[in-house]
Amino acid sequence: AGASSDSASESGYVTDGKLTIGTAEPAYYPWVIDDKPESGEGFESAVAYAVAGQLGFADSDVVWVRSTFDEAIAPGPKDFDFNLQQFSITDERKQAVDFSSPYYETTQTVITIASSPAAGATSIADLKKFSIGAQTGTTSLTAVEDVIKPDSQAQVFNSNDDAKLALQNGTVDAIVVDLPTAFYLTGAELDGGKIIGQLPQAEGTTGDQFGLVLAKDSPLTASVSEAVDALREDGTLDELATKWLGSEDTAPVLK
Amino acid sequence: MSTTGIDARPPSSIELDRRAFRRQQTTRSTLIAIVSTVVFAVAAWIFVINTPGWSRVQQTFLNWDVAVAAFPRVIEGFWLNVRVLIYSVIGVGIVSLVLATVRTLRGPIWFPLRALAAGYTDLFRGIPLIIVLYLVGYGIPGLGVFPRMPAEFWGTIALVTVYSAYVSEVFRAGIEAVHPSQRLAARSLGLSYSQSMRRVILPQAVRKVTPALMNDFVALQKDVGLISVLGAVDAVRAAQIETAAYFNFTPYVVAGLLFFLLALPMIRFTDWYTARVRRREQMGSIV
Amino acid sequence: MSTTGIDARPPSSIELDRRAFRRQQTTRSTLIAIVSTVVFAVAAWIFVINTPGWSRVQQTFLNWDVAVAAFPRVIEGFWLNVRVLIYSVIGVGIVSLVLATVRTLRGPIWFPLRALAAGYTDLFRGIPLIIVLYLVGYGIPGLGVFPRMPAEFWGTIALVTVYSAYVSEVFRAGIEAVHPSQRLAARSLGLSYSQSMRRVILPQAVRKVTPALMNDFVALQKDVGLISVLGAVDAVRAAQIETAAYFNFTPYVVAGLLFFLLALPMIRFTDWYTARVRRREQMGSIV
Amino acid sequence: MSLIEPGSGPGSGPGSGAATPDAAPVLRLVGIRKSFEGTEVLRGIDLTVHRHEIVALIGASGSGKSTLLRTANLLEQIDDGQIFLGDDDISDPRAKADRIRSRIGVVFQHFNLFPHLSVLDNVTLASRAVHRASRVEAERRGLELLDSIGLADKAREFPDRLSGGQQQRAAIVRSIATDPELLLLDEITSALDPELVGEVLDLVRELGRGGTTILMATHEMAFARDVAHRVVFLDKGVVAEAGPPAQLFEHSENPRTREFLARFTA
Amino acid sequence: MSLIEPGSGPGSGPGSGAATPDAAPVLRLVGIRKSFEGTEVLRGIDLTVHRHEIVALIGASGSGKSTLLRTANLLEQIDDGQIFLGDDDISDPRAKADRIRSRIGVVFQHFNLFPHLSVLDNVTLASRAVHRASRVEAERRGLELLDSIGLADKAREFPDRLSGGQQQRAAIVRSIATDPELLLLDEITSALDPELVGEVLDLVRELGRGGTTILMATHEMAFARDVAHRVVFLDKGVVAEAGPPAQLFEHSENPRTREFLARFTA
Ligand SMILES: Nc1ncnc2c1ncn2[C@@H]1O[C@H](COP(=O)(O)OP(=O)(O)OP(=O)(O)O)[C@@H](O)[C@H]1O
Ligand SMILES: Nc1ncnc2c1ncn2[C@@H]1O[C@H](COP(=O)(O)OP(=O)(O)OP(=O)(O)O)[C@@H](O)[C@H]1O
Ligand SMILES: [Mg+2]
Ligand SMILES: [Mg+2]
Repeated sequence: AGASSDSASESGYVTDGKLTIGTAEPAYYPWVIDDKPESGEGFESAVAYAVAGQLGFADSDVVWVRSTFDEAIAPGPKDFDFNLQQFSITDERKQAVDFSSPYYETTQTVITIASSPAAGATSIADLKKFSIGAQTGTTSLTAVEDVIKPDSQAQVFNSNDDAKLALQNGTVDAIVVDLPTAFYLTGAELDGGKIIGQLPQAEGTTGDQFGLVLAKDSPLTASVSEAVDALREDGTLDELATKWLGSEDTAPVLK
Repeated sequence: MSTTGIDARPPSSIELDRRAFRRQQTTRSTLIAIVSTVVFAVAAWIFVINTPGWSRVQQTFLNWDVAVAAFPRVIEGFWLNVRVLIYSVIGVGIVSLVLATVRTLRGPIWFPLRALAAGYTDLFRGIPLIIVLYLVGYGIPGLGVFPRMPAEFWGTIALVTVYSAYVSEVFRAGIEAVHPSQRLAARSLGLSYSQSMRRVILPQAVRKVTPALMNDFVALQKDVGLISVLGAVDAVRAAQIETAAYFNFTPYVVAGLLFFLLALPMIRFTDWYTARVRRREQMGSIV
Repeated sequence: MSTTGIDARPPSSIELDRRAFRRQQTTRSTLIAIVSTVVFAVAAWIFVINTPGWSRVQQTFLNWDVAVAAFPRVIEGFWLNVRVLIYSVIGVGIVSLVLATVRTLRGPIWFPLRALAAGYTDLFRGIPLIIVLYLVGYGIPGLGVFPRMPAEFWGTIALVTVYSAYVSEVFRAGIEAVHPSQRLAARSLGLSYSQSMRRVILPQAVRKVTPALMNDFVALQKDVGLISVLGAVDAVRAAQIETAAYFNFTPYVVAGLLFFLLALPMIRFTDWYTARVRRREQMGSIV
Repeated sequence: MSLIEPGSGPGSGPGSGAATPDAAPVLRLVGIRKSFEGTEVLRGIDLTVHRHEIVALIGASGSGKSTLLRTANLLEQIDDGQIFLGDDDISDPRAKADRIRSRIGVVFQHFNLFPHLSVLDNVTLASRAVHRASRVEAERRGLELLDSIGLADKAREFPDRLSGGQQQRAAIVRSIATDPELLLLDEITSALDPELVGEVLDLVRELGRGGTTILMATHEMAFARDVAHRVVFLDKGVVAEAGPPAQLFEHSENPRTREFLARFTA
Repeated sequence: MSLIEPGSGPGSGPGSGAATPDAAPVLRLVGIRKSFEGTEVLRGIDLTVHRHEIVALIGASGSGKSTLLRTANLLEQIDDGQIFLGDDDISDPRAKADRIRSRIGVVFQHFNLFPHLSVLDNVTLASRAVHRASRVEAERRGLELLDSIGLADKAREFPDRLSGGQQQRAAIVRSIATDPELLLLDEITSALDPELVGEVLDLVRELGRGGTTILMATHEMAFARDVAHRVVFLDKGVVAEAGPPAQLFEHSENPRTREFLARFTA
């Protein structure tokens, strides 16, 4: 499915002959290593290049742009062909943007630091009395409110960065992030970082599925989804997940 | 329709004719205004509201169902804003008065305090509130010397820090705006510097700066919405959460209207008061 | 040390004695100020700087290495703030003048426009900028009627929207602050309403409101930092990114200082100008 | 101070003496009534000013002098009565107020000059904006006028560089720059230093000699007596007495007039 | 207006006539010099005011009258010379300025009363704050004083409800409420409507009769002539002439005095 021969408007690509991929500013480990998506290092970066390959683009035809989380999933024209920064696929979001089929499935995970009073919590009931933070607009926040249902209002931050700072400086006792981020934050970023456990799925739902975000009704949605499906079927996605995200079942699921 | 004078003599026929003409003119003006408004509304309807884009706008920004759904959360957040506002006003009042007082201290021994107060005022008039919020809200708790406090506490501290600088500057300007002859008159009566300050200058200064203070109050009312960046779920954050849930921007409009309704009485009052002060000044009794 | 008069006659011995005494007093005052400052500094050192908490503060907020590392990114972001500021100032100037002009239009036919302008001014004086930012920055692109624009573009639009309301209100207040007898004098010369507006009232109004305009400019300078919430990598967001990378708040301090340095000349100029206007008024030539 | 040349006023009789009552009326007020918030300030005023005449309006503070002058200039809407300027009923709402005002010159007590314009621009503004005179022509005439009152060297200065007396003289000259048919002066000296009063009154005297028709409210009794052809004493919104100065000041039989004048001869 | 009772002034000679030069000097200025930004405004002034004496300071605008009064009250620091109040050299920087000022009453042209205080509070402020009188005592005396000038019914009003003349009278009464040794008046009538000037000058006249020592700058020549015991003519920062009013106003041989006075007799 080479795009080079089509005109921009017909091809649906932002720039004719190029594949423009959006990600976060900054993008974090383990999704993107060193905030350099061009390197192909990191799970999402690698997935992006794999999808590009499936679509018939050479690595050199990939152009990276940056956007915030909110910006990328708000309705409106986009400056990327697709965007990936751990967007969970939800029905509400589907009204605003298109999603490819999922490239990764994860769960929401509660983490804390050793000095926090929440460090000893072992169940959802234990967590209720603590101040819990999450990033605004994410399924992490939904998980806090629907699964943990803390006694006090959840604290909601513009970004995981702010949530992490709040955890470090003690304004919140624990934060909820997706599992790979949880591994990364507790392993590399937080002094005394500690995973309390994964949150169970709310009834009747699957785990959080990450999808590539495309503009609403993008002509590319079908072909991008096909590409992701192909990668899933040939085992590439699992391979990349194992390589960059490690094994994910080490954290206990909270009851 | 009758004379307004005390002795209600009937107006002359010429005057009656003039009044009839003026009434007719007024009626004409009113008619023109109505017609113009209708024409304008129709034009707006044809060129804006009736377009497909408008229904999209309406759907996105003015969706009644979303407004109803978002309202409980937004109003709950708004209540937090109001509480923060109240504490901030109290804090700003105290800190700015202390600052202003320190700046009026005379005598060389107070020099370092004066300089410190002046420097503080300068600094925080120049730094954006959002930076102070980040510094105070994320930085200070990180020092580990204070017990754990909720985000809105640190937000209040940041607001008080910044607004005290503005307000103490307003007080200072007010002190300088009191006519120098008032100070001279007070000193001529034998009042000391601090007596004339306390009993003559400050009371007048406070009146003079009332409009400016009210303006600052309105600004504070709105900046209270910034505490959301610290993680506090105030009206703005609540609206954001609801917006993310529905992909519909009506919750922001709801929050905006709540802030607007909170600010409106103060804005009206400020305008009225400012106009009154100005009218008095323009009457200009000069003795 | 000599008389300041034109005929430089030598001062009397009494005067020389008085001057010696005053000089001595000045010296004493200076000494007291120095001693007081030193004492104060030492006390501060002992009670604040010398504590273990302080080194923590220093480490967290005033870390030179982090400042150096963060500087390139922050200054690049700051340059975006400056560009947004410039465009915003131009936009606010145009929109607010149009609004103020519309509000001075007379005649019933303009009623809907006047009402619209007045409503606009009221509304956006009451809604927090951050809400307008979210609405404009995330909502309007979602309508799908505008081509894709960068976040800073929408940020500029939001700033212009809100600040035009303030500034047009300032203009209106300025027009009303021109003494009514100026309007009477102009009308008595036979100038029409619009002629006296243009040639007599507006020029004076603009001067009267200069201090208020400058204040609004300073406020705008700082609110430009809020475009960061839209995702534009300005100085604030750059600082945020760097802070997250180091878990050190020095980048915010760097950004804050940049804003402070940008605002300081304007603050100083505003203070100076306001004082000058006040001094002139207090001289009070009344004819 | 050089004389205002004859011809600069609307009439040109040089040094014409007291105007005779049978000269053409310039301003005619008939039964003027005016209330503010239920208080009747003018209670049926009849007053005529003839061509080349100087009429002084005297009366206690609050008697309605300023209000009367403002109604004559249509700055205040009357409640009843009629105002004629020449033959035109200018109190008719159909009359063009701007056109009429440009036929009347006015000087108030305060704030007369426009502070943002040079003295010359002040003087020439009306000619240029209202009468569409060219800038060159307007400035030529403006400089001539300023020269006649010894202010030619201040033409490019801004008003706040002038003394109060100079400002008031410039304001008077501005008001006559467009050859108005009538000049209304409202206590033009009462905000001045006593020393500066003389020069302003001298200018009014000159104008009168030059034939300008003037209606002025004043507290300067000596000046009213010396210069006015007729004095009108306003008391609580009615004309209590009117006549030549000699009669009012020396032989008035009206007890209110005498009481009022007594206050000025302490 | 009822008379200020003898005894309300510091001296008590009721209706004492012109003070004799050999009475005790209350204020003595010796060789006062004062410059503003390089311009010498006072160029060596010698002037003595004796007990119970009223001295009028006349002179053109800018001649330095106000500056002189301000230096006498230590509101302006002099560049040379000496000022004695009674026997104390008050120009000595070691003197306590606040203490000294409380011995001198001052009234300016403008802005005298404190607009945020009632008339009574204005009058009693100094007694209460400086002299530590009890409120009851201060108010009793304040009401007495206000009554003596017919303003007792305005005691609880705020100054902006009073006419200009009433305000100035209240200001004068305020300045004598603490029995100052000397009263300085700086053109206290020049911002007033001409009609209101009389009542203020009447009060000054009463005070003089009551024995208050007064140094006043004024433009009211008639008043200076009638009431002052001595007139001092200031010209460009020096005392050009001084003497009894009759001498200055009628028989002055100083050409500058005559020129100045000529301006007031137009
Ligand atoms: N715009 C106004 N609104 C209400 N009352 C007014 C207004 N203008 C004048 N008055 C009242 O009308 C009365 C007459 O005022 P006016 O200024 O005409 O008197 P005047 O004779 O000019 O007095 P003065 O000698 O003090 O100038 C006064 O009682 C005044 O308070
Ligand atoms: N604070 C000051 N700074 C600079 N110049 C001053 C100051 N005060 C007064 N002067 C100047 O000193 C001169 C004398 O002023 P002063 O007010 O004493 O005159 P005056 O005789 O009271 O005049 P008037 O009759 O107008 O009140 C004037 O030229 C004035 O401009
Ligand atoms: Mg008047
Ligand atoms: Mg003076």
